Amino acid sequence: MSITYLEAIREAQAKALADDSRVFIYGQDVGPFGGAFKATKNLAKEFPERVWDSPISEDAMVGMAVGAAIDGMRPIIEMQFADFSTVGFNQIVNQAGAFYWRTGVRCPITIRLPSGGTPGSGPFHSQCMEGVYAYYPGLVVVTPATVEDAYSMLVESVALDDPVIFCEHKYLYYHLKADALPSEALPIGKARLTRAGRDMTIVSYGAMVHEAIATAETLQGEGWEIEVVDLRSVKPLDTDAVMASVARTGKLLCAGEAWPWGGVTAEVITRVATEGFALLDAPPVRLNAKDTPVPYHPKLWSVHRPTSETMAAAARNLLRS
Amino acid sequence: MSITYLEAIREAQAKALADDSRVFIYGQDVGPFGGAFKATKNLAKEFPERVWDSPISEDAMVGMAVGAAIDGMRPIIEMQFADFSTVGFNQIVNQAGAFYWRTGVRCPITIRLPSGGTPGSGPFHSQCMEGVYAYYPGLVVVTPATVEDAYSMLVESVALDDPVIFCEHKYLYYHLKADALPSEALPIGKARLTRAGRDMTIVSYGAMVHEAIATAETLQGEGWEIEVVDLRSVKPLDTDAVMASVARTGKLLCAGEAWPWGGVTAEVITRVATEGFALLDAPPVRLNAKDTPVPYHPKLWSVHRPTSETMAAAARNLLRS
Amino acid sequence: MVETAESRTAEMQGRSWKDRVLQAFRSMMMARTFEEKLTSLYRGGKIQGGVYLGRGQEALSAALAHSLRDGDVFAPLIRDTGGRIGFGEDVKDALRTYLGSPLGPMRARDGNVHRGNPKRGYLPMMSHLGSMIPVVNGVLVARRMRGINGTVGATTIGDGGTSTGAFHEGLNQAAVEKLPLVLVVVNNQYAYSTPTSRQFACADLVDKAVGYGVDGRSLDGTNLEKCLEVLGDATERAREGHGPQLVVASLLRLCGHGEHDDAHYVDPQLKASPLGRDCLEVAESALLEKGWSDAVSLERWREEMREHVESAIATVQREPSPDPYREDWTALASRHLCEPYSESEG
Amino acid sequence: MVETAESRTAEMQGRSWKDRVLQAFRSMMMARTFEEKLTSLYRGGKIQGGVYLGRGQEALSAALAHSLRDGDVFAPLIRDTGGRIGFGEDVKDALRTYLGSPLGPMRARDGNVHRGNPKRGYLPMMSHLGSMIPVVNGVLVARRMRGINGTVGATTIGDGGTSTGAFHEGLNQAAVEKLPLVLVVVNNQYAYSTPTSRQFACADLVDKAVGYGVDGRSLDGTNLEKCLEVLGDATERAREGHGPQLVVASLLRLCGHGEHDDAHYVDPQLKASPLGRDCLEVAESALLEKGWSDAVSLERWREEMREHVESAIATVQREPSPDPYREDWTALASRHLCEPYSESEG
Ligand SMILES: Cc1ncc(C[n+]2csc(CCOP(=O)(O)OP(=O)(O)O)c2C)c(N)n1
Ligand SMILES: Cc1ncc(C[n+]2csc(CCOP(=O)(O)OP(=O)(O)O)c2C)c(N)n1
Ligand SMILES: [Mg+2]
Ligand SMILES: [Mg+2]
Repeated sequence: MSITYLEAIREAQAKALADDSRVFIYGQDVGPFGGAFKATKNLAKEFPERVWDSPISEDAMVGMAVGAAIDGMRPIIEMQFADFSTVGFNQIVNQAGAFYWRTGVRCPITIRLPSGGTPGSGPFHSQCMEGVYAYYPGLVVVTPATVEDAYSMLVESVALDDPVIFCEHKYLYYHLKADALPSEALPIGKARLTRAGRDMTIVSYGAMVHEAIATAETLQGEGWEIEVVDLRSVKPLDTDAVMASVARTGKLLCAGEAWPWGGVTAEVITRVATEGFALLDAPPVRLNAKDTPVPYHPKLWSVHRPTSETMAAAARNLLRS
Repeated sequence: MSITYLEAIREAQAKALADDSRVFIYGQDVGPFGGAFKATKNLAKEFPERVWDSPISEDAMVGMAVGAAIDGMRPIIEMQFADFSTVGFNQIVNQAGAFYWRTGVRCPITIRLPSGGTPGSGPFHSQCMEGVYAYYPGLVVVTPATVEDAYSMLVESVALDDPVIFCEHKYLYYHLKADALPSEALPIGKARLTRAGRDMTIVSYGAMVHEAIATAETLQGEGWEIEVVDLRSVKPLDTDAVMASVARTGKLLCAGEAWPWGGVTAEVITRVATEGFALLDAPPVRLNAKDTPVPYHPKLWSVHRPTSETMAAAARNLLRS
Repeated sequence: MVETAESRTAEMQGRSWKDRVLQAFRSMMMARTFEEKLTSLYRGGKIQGGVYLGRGQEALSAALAHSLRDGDVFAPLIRDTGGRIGFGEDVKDALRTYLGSPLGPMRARDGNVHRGNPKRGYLPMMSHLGSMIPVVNGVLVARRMRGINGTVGATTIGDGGTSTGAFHEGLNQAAVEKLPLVLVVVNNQYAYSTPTSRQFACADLVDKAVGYGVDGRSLDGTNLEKCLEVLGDATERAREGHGPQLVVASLLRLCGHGEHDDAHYVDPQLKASPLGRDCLEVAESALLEKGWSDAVSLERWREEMREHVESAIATVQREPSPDPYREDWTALASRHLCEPYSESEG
Repeated sequence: MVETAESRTAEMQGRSWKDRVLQAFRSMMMARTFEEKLTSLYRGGKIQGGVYLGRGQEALSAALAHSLRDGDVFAPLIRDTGGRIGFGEDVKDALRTYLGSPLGPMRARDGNVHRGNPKRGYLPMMSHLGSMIPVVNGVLVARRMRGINGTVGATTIGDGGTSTGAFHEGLNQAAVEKLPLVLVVVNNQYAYSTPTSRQFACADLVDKAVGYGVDGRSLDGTNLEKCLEVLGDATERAREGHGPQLVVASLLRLCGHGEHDDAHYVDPQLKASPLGRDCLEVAESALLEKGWSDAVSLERWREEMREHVESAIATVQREPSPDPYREDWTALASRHLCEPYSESEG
């Protein structure tokens, strides 16, 4: 058997629905059609009345989920693309994010954001919003980079008592396959040491983890041993794991697919600079997308976001410094 | 004569309207009433048909501004509170922010966001959104901290050919007074060395600049000379000015009123750590608000955000390190 | 317009009409009494932040709450003091939220009109207008999924609030899901200073109902008995499965937007018109006229209520203020996922 | 419903009705011809990203564009190929956007349906449904402020798009401002796979008009002449200062949501109903019946159009692809405010 990242997301939802009658799925075309990406394929058939189509009303979708959650349910909301969550932004950050702190009443909702770039997706179907949501108090923001994590972190997200922004990466939907679904998993909040090394740490998340692995492989051919840390969740962010790796290597490259001002890479570097300054043998380096909308043309796109080539170049510079 | 920060905002708009017939103001209650904070007082009378009330439709307010701007006008949009811009978020970040890059057509709009905390304002009338907007390509984000800057930067914002997010701080509206409006000004993009020093740099912006100044004064009494850098604009962010100051002092404390994950303080520290690592004699330190919604009660609020007391404590730690 | 029948409504509730009117009237009176004290507290500088009153809207708001039953859901807005009290809110809890007592339902974290008790079906509003509508929908969906039928969800929105995308998405969602939502549009002629001519262009806001495929009713919001009739009927129709009910009430805000606002912009002609009637006075006259109360009783009630509010104030003012150093600064229920952010401690 | 008059509409435009019909028809035919080629290119893997067609909607879309005049504003949506061509778009520019030529109007930065030319009043859509409505409003406000009268702004939205807050805020804003906006709601029975029963609960989307205080018209979107009549009338009423015009057209999407979608979910009964008629075939039959064209001419036009599209493809396919290393990566017009972000260069 072989299972894709996308199938793992479907399976996680199937499991959540099967295990807990409080779970339901609501979003555009998630019902009989099975979702724009087929992440809810057959679920409406298997769980009638618990998986259904919403109108094109992102704000009301999230608002409704909040109401259901505070009344005891565990909704999963699918945004058709992460980019469209901007029209449900207020309900996400101000209603869902603030509810528990204001009232003491739990608001367990999972909002799935098909995120990140793929060739030809252009300015409005490619965005990374993890850094924006992580800014807000009261939200958990996760960014699975593997098939296994897509599965186990989604199951765990639905079980958490808080709103979770589940940033699933569209580029990984079909590109990534695993042999089987995991039976054990790291919990949300823990980063993974994807690859051990000695000479440098690359911290990354989402689709960039695979560029980081490719970079490490390239550089291995050049005699370097690169450690790769997959953050898995960006809020909370596993500072300890990052610090431990930097303590081993002394060098930090942090790479993300998001735009360059702020976001996850700045947060990681700031934590290391403020709390682990002495661990650094060289200035930390960050690598992000360019500061323009995400371009449509694949040739432009492939230069807009970091790749294993630009990452390797940045890593070589850092290794030499 | 004495003029408040709020009056300076009004005067800047009066000047923009008087100097350029393409300028208009649109927002809730900005017409005859003169705005919830009176920032447009009498302007509807002075400029009939160029200052008028919108429905409670933040999304359409910004969308309309974009349409008018690409057709040659220079709209100013007043949000009643920065917090309400979340419902116009999509038009701001995806329509206005992306328009020029996608089309080559300029989109000169100024969106005024009455930002930041004041006692008793609570979770939905106190927010700082500069870091969220700065993440997005195509937006200029400014955070005036003085009466003079409120005036000159607003005049300049309206004259710029891009969308500007003008984060005016409500706490400064009445608290801050100047003798006169400025005739000269630093341009947007340049930070100001508010106070020269030797022992440490405090980088800040908005209302926190005044906490930084108070901190510097307190610490002067303890024999320290603290340099205060007022960023003025957070995107672009004047890295050179920050770096020059850190080069002089070797120590960096960066303080902001926003929530602690990411945002301006992380961006500043990351720039210094990546580009000015060798300038640092000690690990940089950041100071932000707590990671919860902004509390209503003044006693809670005064502990939620940084103050000159917590800043002085952080500074002393850093000075001793 | 849907037919209403005084007798039917009263019968359904199993109480005499007179009793219902008197009960709602007492909520109105309590709301007015409470708000007058709030104004004094505000003028005396005892309240940090704003005070937003429902003066002139008590009949409508109280009638809505008194049309609800145990287990129903109520999401009031800023001018719903009458409804909050009618829904069973303790005046002390209202005061606690204004005065920032940590013993209040919002524990000094949120203030003034942003209060509620979700466990009791009393939803605490957030500021962004329109955003409570889908939340009410969500509670109703949850109930339906659990097989709980016969619950109604009620919420209000101003004339200004109808211009928000949230209003539209929320009402449309309720219509598509055929939820038992009672949405009361309170056309008090102004949104802060903005007149309705700058807010919408339809002849009457009730004209929106047909475009959502929901029942619509218009209502004179200054008349308590009319409010009870129409809202009683609307809630029962919702309860019986006829989907969302849009009720548009007309009246005038008899105060500033907040107590900081002198409302100088209100058109004197509107004040002089039937819309400008004070619903409390109208209700009192009606009670006297019908012989359902008398001047002495009214005065006694008012006095009792004043005393009740004053004693509540005395209690709440003696309560501790929140201790920021013992405050639990964790925004997540999953405490193990909260990060220390020690850097922000200074 | 507002009275329409064939003769009046034609007269206003100063052209014979027959000429207008033929002109719009040719836009329809060109749209269909172009889209058929697009499908081949898509199947041949020549297009990165999606292809979204307007098959079955050409009559409506072309009629809208042909109801506009020089200086008017047009903000098409994904299924408006007919309108884009009718508004004067060069097929080469459309292809350039699909194929990502840097010589196209979007310079390979944006793609497929996200194209336009704002300087010509042809607004490039962004994806978020409903978000173009207030932008059109803004252009109309700008014109009015500069004293330019008689400009109309036209845009379309799907049945699904009516559920967005943006639709509501945008239409309401236009109504309050009494702008010359022609908003065409294209009810093609589905939003992607979602049927209208999950999208709205009103009997007819035109029922929304009264709630906004705007004129409303219904329309059989499969009939070109009806489309020209009704849209001609709506644009003229807007132009004459009667405020926004809401036109609701019914038809069926005769293709998948995008070319990746087989549309298996479309109800066969709908396909068999009058809604499922192919507007191009209907128009051809009408032309033949009236003797306004004949089979030979139609075939010749089709052939000419095919050749035109093929030669455009040949041209555009020879154009360079964008060079990412010479691309100008600056999102601000104020170049002096762009930061280098040298760290992202790798
Ligand atoms: C989305 C949003 N924008 C702006 C505001 C600021 N605001 C608070 S109350 C108000 C006026 C509301 O008017 P209306 O809905 O008519 O209610 P009323 O105050 O008259 O009861 C405004 C603009 C808000 N709360 N939410
Ligand atoms: C705000 C928003 N949410 C979701 C989407 C994704 N999306 C693109 S087209 C579409 C369906 C649109 O249906 P409809 O409005 O009926 O237009 P049609 O495709 O039928 O022409 C959806 C959901 C979007 N573009 N914008
Ligand atoms: Mg009102
Ligand atoms: Mg459709």
